[in-house]
Amino acid sequence: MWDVLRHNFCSPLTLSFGLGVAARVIKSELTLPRDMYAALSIYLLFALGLKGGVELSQSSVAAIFWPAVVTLLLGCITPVTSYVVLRRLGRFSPSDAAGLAAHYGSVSAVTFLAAQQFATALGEPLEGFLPTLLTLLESPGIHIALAIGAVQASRAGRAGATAKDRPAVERGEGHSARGLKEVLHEVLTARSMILLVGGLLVGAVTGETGYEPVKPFFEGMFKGALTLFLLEMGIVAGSRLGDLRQAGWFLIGFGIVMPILHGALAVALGHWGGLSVGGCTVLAAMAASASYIAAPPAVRMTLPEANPTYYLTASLAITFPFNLLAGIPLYYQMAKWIAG
Amino acid sequence: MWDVLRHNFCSPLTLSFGLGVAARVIKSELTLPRDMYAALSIYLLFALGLKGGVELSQSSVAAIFWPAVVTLLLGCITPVTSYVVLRRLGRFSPSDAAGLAAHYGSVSAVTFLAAQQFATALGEPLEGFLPTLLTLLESPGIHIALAIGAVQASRAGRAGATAKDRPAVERGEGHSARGLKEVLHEVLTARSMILLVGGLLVGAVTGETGYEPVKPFFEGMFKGALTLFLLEMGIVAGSRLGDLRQAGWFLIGFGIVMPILHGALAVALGHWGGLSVGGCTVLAAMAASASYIAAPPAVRMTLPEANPTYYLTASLAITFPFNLLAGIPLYYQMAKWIAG
Amino acid sequence: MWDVLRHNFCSPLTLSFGLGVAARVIKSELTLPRDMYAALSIYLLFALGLKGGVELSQSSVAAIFWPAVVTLLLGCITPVTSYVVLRRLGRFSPSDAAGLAAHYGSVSAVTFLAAQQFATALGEPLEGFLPTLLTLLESPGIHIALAIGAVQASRAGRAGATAKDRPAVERGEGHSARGLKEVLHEVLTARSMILLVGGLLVGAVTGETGYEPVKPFFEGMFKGALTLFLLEMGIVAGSRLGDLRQAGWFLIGFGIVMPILHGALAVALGHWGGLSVGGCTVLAAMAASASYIAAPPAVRMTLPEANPTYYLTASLAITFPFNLLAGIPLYYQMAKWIAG
Amino acid sequence: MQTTPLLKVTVVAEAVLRERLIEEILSAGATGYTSSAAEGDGSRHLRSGDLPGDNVRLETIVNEQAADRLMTQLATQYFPHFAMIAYTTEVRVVRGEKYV
Amino acid sequence: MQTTPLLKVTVVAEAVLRERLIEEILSAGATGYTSSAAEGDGSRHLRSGDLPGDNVRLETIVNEQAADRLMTQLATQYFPHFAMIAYTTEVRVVRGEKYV
Amino acid sequence: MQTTPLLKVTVVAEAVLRERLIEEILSAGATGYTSSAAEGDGSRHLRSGDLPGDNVRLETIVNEQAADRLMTQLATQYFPHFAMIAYTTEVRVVRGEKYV
Ligand SMILES: Nc1ncnc2c1ncn2[C@@H]1O[C@H](COP(=O)(O)O)[C@@H](O)[C@H]1O
Ligand SMILES: Nc1ncnc2c1ncn2[C@@H]1O[C@H](COP(=O)(O)O)[C@@H](O)[C@H]1O
Ligand SMILES: Nc1ncnc2c1ncn2[C@@H]1O[C@H](COP(=O)(O)O)[C@@H](O)[C@H]1O
Ligand code: NA
Ligand code: NA
Ligand code: NA
Repeated sequence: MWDVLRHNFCSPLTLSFGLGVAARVIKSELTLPRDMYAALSIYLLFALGLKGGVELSQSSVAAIFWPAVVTLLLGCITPVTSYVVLRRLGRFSPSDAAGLAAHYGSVSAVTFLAAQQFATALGEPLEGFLPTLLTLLESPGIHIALAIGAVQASRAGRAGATAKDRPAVERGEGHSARGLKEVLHEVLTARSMILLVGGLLVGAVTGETGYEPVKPFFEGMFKGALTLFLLEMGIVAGSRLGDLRQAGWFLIGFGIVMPILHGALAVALGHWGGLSVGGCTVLAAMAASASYIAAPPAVRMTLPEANPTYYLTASLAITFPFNLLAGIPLYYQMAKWIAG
Repeated sequence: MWDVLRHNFCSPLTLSFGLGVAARVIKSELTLPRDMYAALSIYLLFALGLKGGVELSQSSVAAIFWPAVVTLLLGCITPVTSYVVLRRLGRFSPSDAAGLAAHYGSVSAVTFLAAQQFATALGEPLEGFLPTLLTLLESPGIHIALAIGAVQASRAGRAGATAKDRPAVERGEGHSARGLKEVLHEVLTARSMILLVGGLLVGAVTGETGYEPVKPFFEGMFKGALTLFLLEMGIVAGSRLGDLRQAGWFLIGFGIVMPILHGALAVALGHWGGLSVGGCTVLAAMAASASYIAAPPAVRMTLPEANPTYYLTASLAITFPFNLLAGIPLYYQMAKWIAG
Repeated sequence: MWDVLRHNFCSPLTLSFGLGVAARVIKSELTLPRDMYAALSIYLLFALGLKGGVELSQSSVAAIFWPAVVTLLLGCITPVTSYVVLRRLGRFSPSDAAGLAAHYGSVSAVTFLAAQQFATALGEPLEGFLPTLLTLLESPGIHIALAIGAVQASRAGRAGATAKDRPAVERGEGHSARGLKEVLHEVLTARSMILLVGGLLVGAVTGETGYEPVKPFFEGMFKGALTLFLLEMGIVAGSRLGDLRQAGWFLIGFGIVMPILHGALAVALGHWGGLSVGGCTVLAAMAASASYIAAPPAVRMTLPEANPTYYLTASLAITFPFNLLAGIPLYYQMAKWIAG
Repeated sequence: MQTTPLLKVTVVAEAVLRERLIEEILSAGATGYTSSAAEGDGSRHLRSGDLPGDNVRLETIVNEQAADRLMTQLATQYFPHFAMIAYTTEVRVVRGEKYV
Repeated sequence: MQTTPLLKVTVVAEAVLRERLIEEILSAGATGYTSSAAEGDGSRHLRSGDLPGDNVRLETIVNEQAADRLMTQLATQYFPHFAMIAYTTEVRVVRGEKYV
Repeated sequence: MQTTPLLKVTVVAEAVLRERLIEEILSAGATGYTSSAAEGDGSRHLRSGDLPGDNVRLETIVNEQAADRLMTQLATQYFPHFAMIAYTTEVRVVRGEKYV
């Protein structure tokens, strides 16, 4: 375990993330230019999809069926568990709880990538359809959490809450009433979704032969680009450290314990669904991760009463680094333990 | 033929273009950041020039002479045929016809690249000086078309047209009278021209030895970068689909038939000039293609009366995808037929 | 010597720089998009640090000690010699002299890289800790020169100069009094410093094994990216050519002779400190170079009276191209001569 | 030079609202708008999206009634929940008839 | 604080016109200008260049006569053919003498 | 729509001053600011930083006293040495109480 942890700590990915955090802490103005950040994320998502598609074209439907079911199940369970814990134990408002639950019910592609790199570095074989599972896990959690938020807050509204507490969706105003439908469209057509799903399709159709000439670009450069991306993620996470106080102890604990629980559940379900040790590790990392690309704008638009400081700080400054540093190795141990 | 077509359809280039179009059609907000698009095009043009220069340094002047003559000939013929067809058959105004002719008389570098990749993938050897021909074909067509537009519209003006129909060039106003001269300078010093010609020179001087250490960057990454570029081109083309109605059936037909005619002419002339099957294919793709980087700003500035919807839609949403999907394989068949 | 010079002239780096200058001279609008320039410089600095760190992890402290001392010595000497020459011989104002001295006392990372590529291309082995020396040389010169400027101008102030001639630091105003402290923090936390030092640390911790998977990105692409960067540097230098007249003959001479003197001194000290021929060449290029990334904003903020045209033109349009074309080969000859 | 006095409404808001605000602008009766990127900080210190600090600046030139409609809509529907600022400036527009 | 009342002329136009418009601004008598990137939509729904939506926003602070010259030139030479909007705003400028 | 008359102070300056000017804005009493990128040219023809032409545009909506404090500070501390322009515009702000 310690060996695995040390190896993980000394990878360029983790170190670059740490460098980014450190740069913020010493108040450096270092930051990746906006378009470079966007370019890197476009590249990473498309490359991830592309490779996933090429590998998917070699998988049988039978092999994917149960893992896909299990993944969708996780997409339905994790937002609910998150919401309940945040409301009951954390005493968060319905909006805040739903906003956070949307993040924890969805998935962080970079956590997926870190888990993939981690497993590969340890020589664990990975199922070729894992990127497909990633796309399945991205949106259901967001919609379930937002729906819960809408319903709960409307109940609260009927029970006498002021207008400010009710989500826009429920106030029957022209532009807001379309909230959920709009969000559904937006999440499904979001940049990240199109790049991932589109990459999968392109990869699946073009296959090994078509992939060969673009492989040096999309595969050879991948880890280096990911390293630079993690530098920027460290910078962004570092700039949120100051918000940890505002987030409070409960949220810090939630951002660490909830991923462990979701990770454990995913390892169990993944094992039951027939995934390998590496596959279980990656699935657990997905379930344990909190979205910070797809979820924030969706939540901001649909549940504007939810405090963004909570969900941005929790996913970026707590759960992401936790998973990167300790979570992924932990899920790996769990997966090995359950498999053997 | 079907095999070639299918192979072409399943290449990552074509599929990425299709993905871009699809993303627009389902109204995704996906788009490459502006600077990433610019960075990719700078990279592609400079890499194309560089490699062309290295190969040029190994070509003899004798080998290039007739192909160059043939290319310049095409640069003089294609804007005229386009103009005449658009005026006579299409009943377009002189400005609109000249504006479109400037686009079809010039060349699209990405179409060139797609044809190059296509021929290489089929194992056809290509002349090293093809990128040199590309630079020869870029500007003459634009100038000829703009000159025709100026002259014709001035005639129309003298024949009693209203001021709005006359091109600025002819209205004798301070800033506009310089129109053509300015445009000549602008086209020759345009980003794409400098990068292509500059790359050619750098490549020719530095040669194989100098090229070796930068080859992984400029050659290894080329196809991958082109794939991402085509994704963005698909997005831009997709956002022009709605303008197809405004463009009308004649223009749609023109955008498909004219390239075939120009392509056939180029195959014949290229064969006569001594080009290989691959070389003829690429020359035909160049002649058949319509510029959408160099021509639009030149036309917009010199012939502001020309409706940009016509020329942008025709080159981007009709001719480019036609060439990418069907045109290039067709020119290849023609080249094989004439060669054999 | 001529062979080395010719080889240097025909490298893609030098030629790309020349292309950039030429593009400006013929008034092309070609320029790299801002974010692409920033992205390239982030990549280059981080990659340089990373590789340096990996190599540093294999160097002994003993091997670095004297070279480090020698480097810091150069960092203290070069700003003073520059200042004295500019004041005494050039009759520059204290502020202008100090501003220029800050640039010549610091170092240009791209000149370092060009020297490194030059030596590698000639097969000269290089010490792994050279990037470490680069970071040591970056900041002392800036602070020494700015301190000299502050002190000198305050003296001038007491001797009856008008407020406009005195540096802000000395006027005791709230925001300016913090000048030097602010600048110290800024230089140490500047983008370039964090990337270099951070890269060194990441590389040193991760070592060969961690570096392996990101090597294709950070090492394979390095020279190509540097080529594009030099294209932009040529464009920027070219746009400063018009300011050469304003700079005057003295400054042109200074921008050539001072680097030669500093280079010679560095060769001597480097040889004495135990550096190889390649190491001496690179150290000389560093000492001879003038900063144009770290120094300009620091000088602008602390010595606003110093005319930016002087220091930007001298470092970018005189000293950088001189070093690139002739300086580096010259320092190499000196190093060979002193070694043999 | 003959110009028309009109109002310019400027809105600086979280970038996530861009599309919605453009809809509001057009449905208030504007014939066009200009948008650009901005950063900023205010009383709420909060921003959304994947990168912090992201704002959008929207400007539209309209007559007084459209300005009023737009500002009212913003004040009631957006101000309570989102980080934003909105104000009008008097401008004199060339060919102002176009924008009424 | 002593300030000078001047006019700010704002022009938002197709990016392809940038260099020409800067020339017009300077030849109308302005001592400087500020330019930034913008996007937008208006009555013409048309844009040029390789990417759609590209506009440029130019602002210059000038006295009334220069503003009038500039606006007249824009109205006659550019408005008929190009997508653009132009308007003036009254501003009070620090050290305004510089810009007259 | 009830609006409050306030002043908008616009500063366009060398980008290197960005952080310092934001400090000045806040210490003059502003509750917020909006910043965006700009290019430009003026009497000084000089710019700093690694790329030429870099400017920053800062805008803040404040009451008259804060505007005066800010402009005075700019005029005395920055104008002598740096390339910049500063001016005020009268605006009417939604929920203007926030910014006073
Ligand atoms: N006083 C102000 N002057 C200029 N812009 C402001 C001001 N206050 C807020 N803003 C802008 O409006 C956005 C949202 O402000 P707020 O709703 O106060 O958090 C900020 O990010 C700024 O861009
Ligand atoms: N009413 C308006 N308010 C603000 N900007 C406008 C307006 N109308 C047009 N514009 C800007 O001017 C450009 C050209 O407009 P037009 O000539 O009407 O197509 C648009 O792309 C917008 O950036
Ligand atoms: N008359 C003007 N109108 C608009 N912006 C100006 C004007 N003069 C200067 N500027 C802006 O202020 C910056 C500095 O000007 P200056 O201090 O005159 O060199 C320039 O880069 C422009 O962005
Ligand atoms: Na999750
Ligand atoms: Na053509
Ligand atoms: Na130096």
